[in-house]
Amino acid sequence: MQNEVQFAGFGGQGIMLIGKILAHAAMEEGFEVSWVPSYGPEMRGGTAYCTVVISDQPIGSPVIKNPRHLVAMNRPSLEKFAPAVQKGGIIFINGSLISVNSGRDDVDELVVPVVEMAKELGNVKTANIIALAAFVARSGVVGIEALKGSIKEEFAQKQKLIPMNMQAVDAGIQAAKKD
Amino acid sequence: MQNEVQFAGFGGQGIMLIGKILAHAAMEEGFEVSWVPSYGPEMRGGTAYCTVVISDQPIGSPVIKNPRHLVAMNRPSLEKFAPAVQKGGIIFINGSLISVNSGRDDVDELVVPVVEMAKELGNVKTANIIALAAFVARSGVVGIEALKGSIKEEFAQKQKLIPMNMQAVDAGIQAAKKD
Amino acid sequence: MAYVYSIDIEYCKGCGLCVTVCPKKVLELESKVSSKGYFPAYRARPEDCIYCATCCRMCPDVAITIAEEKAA
Amino acid sequence: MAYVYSIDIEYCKGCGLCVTVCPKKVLELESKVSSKGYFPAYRARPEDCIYCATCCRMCPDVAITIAEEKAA
Amino acid sequence: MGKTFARPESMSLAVTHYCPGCTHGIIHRLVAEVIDELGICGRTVGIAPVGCAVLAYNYFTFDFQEAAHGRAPAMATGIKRVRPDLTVFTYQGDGDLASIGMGEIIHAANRGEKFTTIFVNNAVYGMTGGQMAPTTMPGQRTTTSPFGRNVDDVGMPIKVAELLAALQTPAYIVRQAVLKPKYIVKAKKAIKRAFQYQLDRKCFSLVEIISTCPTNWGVNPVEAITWAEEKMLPYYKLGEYKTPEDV
Amino acid sequence: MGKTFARPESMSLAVTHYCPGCTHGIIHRLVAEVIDELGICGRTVGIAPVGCAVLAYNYFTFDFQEAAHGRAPAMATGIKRVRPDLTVFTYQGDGDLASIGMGEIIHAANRGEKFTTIFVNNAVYGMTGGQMAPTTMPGQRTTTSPFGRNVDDVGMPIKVAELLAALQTPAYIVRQAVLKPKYIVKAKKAIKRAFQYQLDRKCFSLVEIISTCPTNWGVNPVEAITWAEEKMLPYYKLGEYKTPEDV
Amino acid sequence: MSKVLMKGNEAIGEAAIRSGCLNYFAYPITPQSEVAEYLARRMPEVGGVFLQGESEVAVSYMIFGAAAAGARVFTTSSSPGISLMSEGISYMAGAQCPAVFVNIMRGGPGLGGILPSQADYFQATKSLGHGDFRLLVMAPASVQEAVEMMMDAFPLAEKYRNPVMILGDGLIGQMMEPVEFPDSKKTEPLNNDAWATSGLDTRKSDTRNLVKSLFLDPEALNNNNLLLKSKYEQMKREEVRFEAYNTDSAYNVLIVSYGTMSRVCRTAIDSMKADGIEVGMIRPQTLFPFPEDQIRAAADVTHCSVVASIEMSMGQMIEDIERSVQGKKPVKWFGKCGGDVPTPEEVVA
Amino acid sequence: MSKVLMKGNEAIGEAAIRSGCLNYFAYPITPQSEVAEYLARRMPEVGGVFLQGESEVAVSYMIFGAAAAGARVFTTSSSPGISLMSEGISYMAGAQCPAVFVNIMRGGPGLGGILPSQADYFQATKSLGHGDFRLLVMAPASVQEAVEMMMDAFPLAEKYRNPVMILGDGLIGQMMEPVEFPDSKKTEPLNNDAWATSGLDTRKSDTRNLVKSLFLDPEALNNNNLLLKSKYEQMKREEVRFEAYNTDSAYNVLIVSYGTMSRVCRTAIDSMKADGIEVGMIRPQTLFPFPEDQIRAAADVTHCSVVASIEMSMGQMIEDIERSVQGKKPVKWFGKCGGDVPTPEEVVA
Ligand SMILES: Cc1ncc(C[n+]2csc(CCOP(=O)(O)OP(=O)(O)O)c2C)c(N)n1
Ligand SMILES: Cc1ncc(C[n+]2csc(CCOP(=O)(O)OP(=O)(O)O)c2C)c(N)n1
Ligand code: SF4
Ligand code: SF4
Ligand code: SF4
Ligand code: SF4
Ligand code: SF4
Ligand code: SF4
Ligand SMILES: [Mg+2]
Ligand SMILES: [Mg+2]
Repeated sequence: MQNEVQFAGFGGQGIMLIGKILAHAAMEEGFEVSWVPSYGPEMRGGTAYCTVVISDQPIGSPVIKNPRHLVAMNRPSLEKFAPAVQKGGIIFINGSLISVNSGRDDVDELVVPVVEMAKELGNVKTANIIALAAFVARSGVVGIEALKGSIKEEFAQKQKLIPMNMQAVDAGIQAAKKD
Repeated sequence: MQNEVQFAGFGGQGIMLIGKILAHAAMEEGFEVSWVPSYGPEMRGGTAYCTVVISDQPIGSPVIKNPRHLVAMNRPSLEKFAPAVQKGGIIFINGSLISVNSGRDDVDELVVPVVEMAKELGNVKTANIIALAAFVARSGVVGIEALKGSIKEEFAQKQKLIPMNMQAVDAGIQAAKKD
Repeated sequence: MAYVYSIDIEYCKGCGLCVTVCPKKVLELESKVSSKGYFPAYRARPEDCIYCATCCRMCPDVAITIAEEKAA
Repeated sequence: MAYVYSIDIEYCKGCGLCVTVCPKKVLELESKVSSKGYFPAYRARPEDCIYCATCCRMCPDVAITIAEEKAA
Repeated sequence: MGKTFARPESMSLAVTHYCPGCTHGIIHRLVAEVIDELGICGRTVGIAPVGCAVLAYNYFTFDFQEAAHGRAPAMATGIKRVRPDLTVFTYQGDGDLASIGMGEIIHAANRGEKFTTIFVNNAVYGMTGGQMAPTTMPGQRTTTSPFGRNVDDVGMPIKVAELLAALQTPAYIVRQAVLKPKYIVKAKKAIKRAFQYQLDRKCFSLVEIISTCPTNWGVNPVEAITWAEEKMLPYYKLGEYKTPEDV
Repeated sequence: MGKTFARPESMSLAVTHYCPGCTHGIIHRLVAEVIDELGICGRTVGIAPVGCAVLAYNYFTFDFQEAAHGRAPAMATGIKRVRPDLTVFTYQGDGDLASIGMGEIIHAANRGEKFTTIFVNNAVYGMTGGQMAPTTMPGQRTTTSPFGRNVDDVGMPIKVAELLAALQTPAYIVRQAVLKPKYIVKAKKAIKRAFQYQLDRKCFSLVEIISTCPTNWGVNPVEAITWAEEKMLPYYKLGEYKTPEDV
Repeated sequence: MSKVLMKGNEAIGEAAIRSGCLNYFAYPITPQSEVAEYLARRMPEVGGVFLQGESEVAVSYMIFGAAAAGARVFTTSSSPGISLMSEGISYMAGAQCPAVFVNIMRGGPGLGGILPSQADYFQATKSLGHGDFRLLVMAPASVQEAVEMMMDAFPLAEKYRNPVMILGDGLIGQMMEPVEFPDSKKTEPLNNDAWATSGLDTRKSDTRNLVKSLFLDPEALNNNNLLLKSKYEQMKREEVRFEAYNTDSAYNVLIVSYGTMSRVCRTAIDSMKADGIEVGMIRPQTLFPFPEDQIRAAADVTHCSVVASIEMSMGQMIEDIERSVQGKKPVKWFGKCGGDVPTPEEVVA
Repeated sequence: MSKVLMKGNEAIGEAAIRSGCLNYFAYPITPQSEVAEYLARRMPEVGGVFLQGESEVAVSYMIFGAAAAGARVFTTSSSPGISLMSEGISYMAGAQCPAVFVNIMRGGPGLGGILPSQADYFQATKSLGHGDFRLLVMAPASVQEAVEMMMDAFPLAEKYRNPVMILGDGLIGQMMEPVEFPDSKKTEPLNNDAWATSGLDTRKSDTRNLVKSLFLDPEALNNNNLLLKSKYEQMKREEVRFEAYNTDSAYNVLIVSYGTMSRVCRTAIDSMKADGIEVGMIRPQTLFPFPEDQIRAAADVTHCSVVASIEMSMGQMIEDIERSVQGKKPVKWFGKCGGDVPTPEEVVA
């Protein structure tokens, strides 16, 4: 079994970080993982993409043309990647910035207004964690406990931020249920 | 028919120049020629060698292990190259600086005290031309007229030196006859 | 003489440098993000503007222009 | 104190620099070429030598040495 | 008394790839204005560096070459020697000019090559993600000086204008800034003078420009201006370091 | 009062390959004397350049590396960073240091690398047959400036000591000569001081030495000395340009 | 040891430290600058040396100087930066100095692009500089393999007194994967008293050491070259590494591919197998020495009708494959060279 | 025109002028410094440009700048200097700029020696720098041929908008032989209005020109590489040059050799013929493109039992011969690599 998740948005939205957290959680669950960033001059242009591959077998190609799932944090990303998602996959849409949907009827679309939710939690910066949690809750690519563990490890140097992020995880899980 | 002449001595003796003059004369006579210098750090060490190949055919290897003739202007050069000279070749020895002979009995040895002769002519610097002329006269690898023409061309920018060098040629020819 | 002042939203990246240099405190940044992800500048108090072009000179993206109003 | 002055023919290249710096004009170059092709320096007037080592200091080839004479 | 203001003609209509508030854009505009004012767009060749300005050619309308990292002065030399009638300028960052390209700029300046260098000193390697530059300030944190530049270990920041002014060949060497409109006006004057010396076939000319890199300094554009004014200007003093008339 | 004089121990017994009257030999001897006097032969690593001194290692008795043309300062940096306990010096000609190796010497000096450079300025490329160097005098004929160095075309000779002294990092930078015994004495003092700064782990040190190349100047050794004194010394002024205490 | 999730570039830096190399000199260049950024923090922690050089040319000589003084040392760069090191690498090979050079390749020629590429194959395997010499070149296909090759690289460099190159594409540096640093691969530098310029006082031998590549005497230079040649022949005998995939099937096509590209091929092979098409693969792990015999043997079986060189370049490794196959089977090339890694779908096609 | 006796290096300089190239930038290095010394006098006479750059790195970019501005331009150097130009040459190939680079090879690796060598074969033919590109490489065997190849090099560089290399050994530069400068080879530079940065005012087109090798978009970079590849394929079709010697005999051995080495082989072949032994030779005049088909054909005849690569290197061209011969005949190497040119006697042995 292999899962591929494409994360996409613009710089500053914490795209690379949530990809890494997911990869880390999957690794802790014993899976093989690869986290592949896009890098380069886009940095300056403002886009940020990464792909996470999770598998119970050694991973062949880390370069994925048709990912199973997509987490789209802004509109250009949704437009760019939605058509490539595999049938039956999940497309997560950041409802706060994206007013359209994927136009696909063969996927599971999950729209969450993460920016507003993050603001409610008191820190706009947790929007990415809400998105990740919602996606994980819906897809089950990793368990919630592994996800939380991975987030805690990521913020190990900034203990203060952990409770807030745990709240964000819970908010994400709730949102995934609601939609 | 191919003739190869090895010229050897130390820096400042005008070795490269007489090799070039010979090559030029041969070219003017319609031969194929190659003039191959040794170059490199020996320069600083003080040795100077060059090889002239003269042929009526396109010249194959310009690198000669066993030259037909040798013009040795100092003792180390004689010792280094004499054993390699082809049987029946000419070994010219600068008698002013070399008190021994080649130790070969299968070659034509020609010893000329060119430095003293040049002093007599009033210019020590013509010793090399005397040596060349003597060698040419003895070997006949090129004609004397061609040799003279080539020397004149070499000194075209320094006309004043030409008469002196013509005298040197004559002196060389005489010496070749004498020895 | 009348002037036409404009900030081109295609160029403005919301850096805020124009805001800080305007001698008349005319400029502010939008509070809503543009589709490019920026909060562009705008003249919050155009009536105070003296068309000194200080903001233009400072703008790294040549987003601000001031033209003479053409007689209609 | 007595000194032993020597110019090593193996090292001397006949550059003449020692000749020019000797305050007592002690040194000259040989008129005969060595087997290496040089005209080495020698003390033409050793009696004038004050063993100041100026020549040694100038010699680029460390050809000149001055030692104290050993009691026999 | 109002003023009009429009995009210079030598500047293209492209939106730059520079980060918000990055002063590269201001410097580009000044160069374009000067080229317009001198009317030399049709005989100018620009040389883009390797650095954030690697795509500079997209923002101008005249001929351009793209150099390798640090080698723009050698390229400019090549052009000027075979085409002295062209106006040539290099546009270089501090990593480009003062680190890998130190040999090339010194020798071009010393030969008195008749081109102009616009030298953008933002105290960091912008393009590659904020590594330490030869111009990074003492104590400044960068990705390769994570504990701050330690001058005991890697020396003091290089003052390029002063260094080049120490050469004997006549040249026009000046340092300006683009941190505020008052500096920008002076910077433009310096750029114009630099090009004028070239047009007069007089000498090599270089304008060092104190600049910002909000992204890699980890501050917002407005804070970046303040930091540059407070930290950089006292060390990198503005002014003319050499004019060809000096000698 | 007489003096004794003997070959220094750090110097090998080999006959050098240098031309008669070439001052490289004098400088070699001074370095060896200083190393003997400081008693550091066993922990010294020399770096030979590419130039006439390429075989310098044959004339010393301690460890040596051979650099590529111009890169000795980078090699020295490599050694000193991994083995700060070693004493390291580079021995470089003017083509090597001031032309191809300009970037390396400036950056090593600016980082304050704790090694010593012996810089032999003979105003020409000796090894390769007398081409123009950055230090060639105005009007001086060389094989690549056959009509004399034209400063309008290729600029003024580079004054390396002055240029390096313009950097901000503390250093010991001095210029001496070996044209006569009186200069030689001072040159040796400078070399010793340079090594001492290194032993004290204080700073980078460089001794520029005005030297001769009779062969490529086309004069005899004695004339070469006169030419250097008359033509070079007025331009390349002897003296200390910087000491670490200055700053 | 448990696994950690690390970016290839950082894992490469850590692997060097774990294998006992505490000296690093480098110049930033995408896509490998993270090695320097990682080591700028890490080296002070372990008492090692970190220095950002002023250029790649200078860095190559810092490496040379440090290696010649007897230190374990390495650098990392990417394509244009490696070109600038070519003179220095040639000097090191000529002077027989060990060190490790990592090239995280990007698109070329020229400034090219910064995305993954394998277009420096020729440079790495044939001629990183002038003169007759070779590098031992290893090509990792995963972050874990990059770590292991790094840790092996130092003792290999010392065994042969020759530079070793790790040749990865941009993805190897940029990708994060779980890694382990095997303690068993930690090694001690070989005793180098016999040749390193470590200062007479600090070693047992009392003859001075000289590190150089100049041999003015033609005989001596020829001998040095023969000595180098004999080392490369020894590498060919002792250091060939490769991995075979699906070669126990009755494959009709034999793929030769390395690095990230070979992983794409593996996925393609799996998917073709699912469709009933058998394709075998030899993945060279050392590019020099090249697994010539193994490829020839694998091509020479009757069920194999064609050999395919699949590279992120315009066809470089194909020349070594052609040499290896000796005309026994046709050799075809498939590749891309702009920074996009060809997808398994494209490989299949 | 009558013949003049000239040193190879001087003849190379003069040939450039005679073929219409009046721009030269270089840095001195043995054994080719005489080119610069000659042109330092000659260029002012013909109103050309002579500049001694501060280093080979800088020179390569002076060449790049001048070529990109539309000028005919060339440089000369020797092995280590060529290594330093490798980044620049890669940039020029990527940006499609024509120019001529002459490498008068000396012994390597490293500082090596200054005597003749052919050890930069790989570098010249496979990878003078990073990325996928090739130089058109011509290898003269006499001073006259050096002159002719120089004169052909400029139009070829312009035809392909690609750097061309003349690869000679130290002897080609140092030797004096009679030469003629054929007027027929004088050419005019191709019109380059379409791409050269010559200033908008001075050309007909009114779109600005941009010379660059950066293609951030992977598709664009791939396309640039495909374009380059197509040029190299065209060279393979149109530019192969070689000379066959004694191949009408029933040779048992086929020698492949180039440059000065091939002349030594010719003498050896003659002397063996005198002894009744027939040996044939193919002398590649272009090393890239390599006369693959011709060598294969010559090896494939029944009377030929072995192919010998005779090089002044430790075995580089042999790899191209092996590829060409495709296993049809065994390929052996003979060479020397210290600066001594092997003598005919050694070749025979
Ligand atoms: C030979 C080479 N080395 C390194 C690089 C990577 N590189 C690209 S830009 C850059 C630094 C640019 O910094 P700077 O010149 O200060 O320009 P800025 O981005 O700050 O404007 C580096 C190191 C390269 N492209 N080529
Ligand atoms: C990369 C490279 N370029 C050029 C050369 C050729 N070369 C050898 S020595 C030298 C110049 C030496 O001049 P300088 O440094 O002044 O030393 P000198 O011989 O005068 O003492 C040159 C250009 C080389 N060996 N390597
Ligand atoms: S023109 Fe002057 S007053 Fe008006 S907004 Fe700009 S800076 Fe302010
Ligand atoms: S300075 Fe320009 S880009 Fe910045 S906010 Fe103002 S208008 Fe926008
Ligand atoms: S200075 Fe030395 S080498 Fe020169 S002549 Fe005197 S002793 Fe001989
Ligand atoms: S020791 Fe003094 S006096 Fe004696 S020869 Fe030497 S310089 Fe002259
Ligand atoms: S990284 Fe820095 S220099 Fe580069 S565009 Fe952004 S702000 Fe400007
Ligand atoms: S060429 Fe000049 S520098 Fe070299 S050894 Fe001779 S005199 Fe000395
Ligand atoms: Mg910068
Ligand atoms: Mg010199």
